[in-house]
Amino acid sequence: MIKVLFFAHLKDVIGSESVTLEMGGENIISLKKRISDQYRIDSLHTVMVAVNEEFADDSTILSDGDIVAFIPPVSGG
Amino acid sequence: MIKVLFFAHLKDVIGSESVTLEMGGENIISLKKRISDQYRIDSLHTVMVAVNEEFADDSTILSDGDIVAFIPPVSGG
Amino acid sequence: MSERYSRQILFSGIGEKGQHTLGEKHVLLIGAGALGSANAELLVRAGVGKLTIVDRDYVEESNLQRQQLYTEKDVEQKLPKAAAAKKHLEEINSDTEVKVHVIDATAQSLQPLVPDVDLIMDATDNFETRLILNDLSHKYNIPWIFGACVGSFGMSYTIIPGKTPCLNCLLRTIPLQGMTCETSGIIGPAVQMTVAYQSAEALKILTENRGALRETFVSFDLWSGQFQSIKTGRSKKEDCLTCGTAASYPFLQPENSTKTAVLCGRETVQVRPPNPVDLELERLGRDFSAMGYEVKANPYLVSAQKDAERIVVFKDGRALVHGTKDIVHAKSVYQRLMG
Amino acid sequence: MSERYSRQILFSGIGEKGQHTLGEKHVLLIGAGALGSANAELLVRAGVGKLTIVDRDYVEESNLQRQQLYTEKDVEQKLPKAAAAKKHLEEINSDTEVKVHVIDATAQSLQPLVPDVDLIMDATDNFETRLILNDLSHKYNIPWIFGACVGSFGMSYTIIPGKTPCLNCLLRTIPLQGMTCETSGIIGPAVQMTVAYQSAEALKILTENRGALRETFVSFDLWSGQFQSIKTGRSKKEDCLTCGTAASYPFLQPENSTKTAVLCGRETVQVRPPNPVDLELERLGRDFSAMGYEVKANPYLVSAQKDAERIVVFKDGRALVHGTKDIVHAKSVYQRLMG
Repeated sequence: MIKVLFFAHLKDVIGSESVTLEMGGENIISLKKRISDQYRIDSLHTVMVAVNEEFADDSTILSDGDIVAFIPPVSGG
Repeated sequence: MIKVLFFAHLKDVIGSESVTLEMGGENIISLKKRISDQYRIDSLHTVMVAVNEEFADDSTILSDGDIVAFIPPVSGG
Repeated sequence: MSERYSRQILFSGIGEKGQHTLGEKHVLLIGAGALGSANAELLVRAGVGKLTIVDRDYVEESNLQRQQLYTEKDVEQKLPKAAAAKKHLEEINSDTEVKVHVIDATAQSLQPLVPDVDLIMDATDNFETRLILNDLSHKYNIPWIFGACVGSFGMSYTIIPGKTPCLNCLLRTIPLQGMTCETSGIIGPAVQMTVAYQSAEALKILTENRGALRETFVSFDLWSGQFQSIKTGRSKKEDCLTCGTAASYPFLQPENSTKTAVLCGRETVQVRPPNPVDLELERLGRDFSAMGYEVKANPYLVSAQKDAERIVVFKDGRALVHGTKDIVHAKSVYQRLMG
Repeated sequence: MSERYSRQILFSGIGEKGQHTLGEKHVLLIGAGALGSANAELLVRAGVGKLTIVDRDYVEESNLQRQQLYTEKDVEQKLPKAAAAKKHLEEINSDTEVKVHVIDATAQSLQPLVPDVDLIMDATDNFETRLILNDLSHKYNIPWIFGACVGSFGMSYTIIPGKTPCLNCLLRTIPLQGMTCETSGIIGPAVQMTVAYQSAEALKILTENRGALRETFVSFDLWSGQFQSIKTGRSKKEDCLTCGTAASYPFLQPENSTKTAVLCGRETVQVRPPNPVDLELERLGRDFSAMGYEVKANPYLVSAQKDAERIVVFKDGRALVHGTKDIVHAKSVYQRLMG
């Protein structure tokens, strides 16, 4: 099981602050694809991704128990 | 092993943000006594104590792996 | 209204309805120092309907480093903080009604102000007053938001009567003197962060979004990077004299507010008259001048200085005797000058 | 000096020495909106030696809900934000030298300002400009502090050339249009918290306490209570064109700043003249009046309105064409009026 946290407007798009997924051995790209397909959103390629509070690449492999945060860069100031 | 975090001026009095102690099965009162004796401070009775980010009583029993925070109430505003 | 608040109405947690609700709310803010001035500015910009501010002090040079709203001119004019805040807040948003009281916050002086309000914001600098706010909050069933900061450290907690543990439940023993900005200093970012925590919860309460409230006690240190968000659920005490089943509101008892002189700052003693008075400040100023004092006055206070002796007398008869921490000496200065 | 900054000198992280160091530093602040005005106020109250502010905009009613410093009078007078900020900052602390530039922040316009400063503070509202700051920071070896906020959400990160990964390393692809306050709204507490994070790190850099820097990328949501403090160490890319071994500073290349018209707001297009100019605003105002426009002017800009058409022209020839998102239409309005 991995937990995925959604920040800023992603939270509204998904309709929840977090989801829990049965997953393991796959990478961030696969996770993004699953989320994109399931919630029909296509803007995940600009999102920053942290795994256990450390920035991760698309190729980072996920393990059971990981907490993944999807953080969209916002531009307001 | 438990980890003790010191906030505000306690950090300066102790000389460190945190210490790690070999301990288990004892309560907060015992922990306060150990810290008071070792660092010669006597103001720990007004300090708020959280164990694993939940407020705790003097009688709360500590277990291996607990993270204890000592937070002195500050009055400035 | 819609243009001024358009960016706040666009925020999904508030919307048109939340903005309208906020415009009908009344907040009582106790203290107009660092936390007080910044919380006041934030709430007034956001469009709260009415704000009542209580503060006993006047603007001094050492306040400017961290207290929003105030300017060098306010220092020169020795304006009471509450009066200076009102002036600046009205320049920022003429929609909000701002009412100020240049008085000491005591159980007696605050009690009449509380029943009318929707929220009490803590911006005091001592636990004696905070425990009075805590009692008043529970007696009148009005939420209050605790905030305190010192150095690079701060803390905040939102207290909802009948729901959360109260401040009296959380404190082991009453800290007679916590760390203050006068002894340990303070940096602006610690003020800003405490205000961000306090005002976010205030907006939730004032726009009737209580489901979004934080529920934890937060404390942080911006210099060391420490942070704790602490659950409080288990701390509620059934026998608490403020929020328990047999509440007696101990901090509202008259014996707790009869001290006529208290140390309020490193080198300042406040002396109160035994009974409320309403001074003619102009005459007082002339008397002080005749006694050889250098006098400065505005509609709220008279400041008099001779050699090392400096005293500031307010319209309600209170005086701040500067340059001493000796309460007996301060009382004698007061009696000599005020008769 | 000692009385004004006494509470900051008492803070053990700063002291007399830190205060003196801070008083000799020069900060370049890009943007004078919500993050800009609050960061400016904080740094000026803290006693920074010199502050240079760059902003292209003027104060509008919808800014007052969250942008510190500005008043209703500034809106009436349509003062440029940078000029209004300077006026208020000088009332707060006459010790700090405040210099302002009412210009568009481009690679070309910022380059001459950067070599003199000790720190660049980001208070912009778009990633195009932030990537220019990121390049300038690395080219001149000057730290910069990223900050952004929208809704109840905010983020901040401190970039030290030669040490931390840069913004270009962290972004997967360049977000052409992140969420802005114009589309998703913003609440004051989210601004305050972003400013608290930015300004705490700024004080550490400016008082030469780099060992205390936070090092993580923070992001938070004050409404939902979410928080992340993210380690960035592994994100540094050797082949990064900004901070890598073969840096070419791609965002400083001239082809990236030649657009003459850009959408800058929900319903506002900015049009730039092809070459820099220095307009005689008084004459321009008279011309607009003669053409039947209602004209309002101050030393920095001329605002002209006729029916639904509203245009604001600055001394440097830039114009904001309001009420349209059509770039071609805005250009034609500009050409018709400005020749």
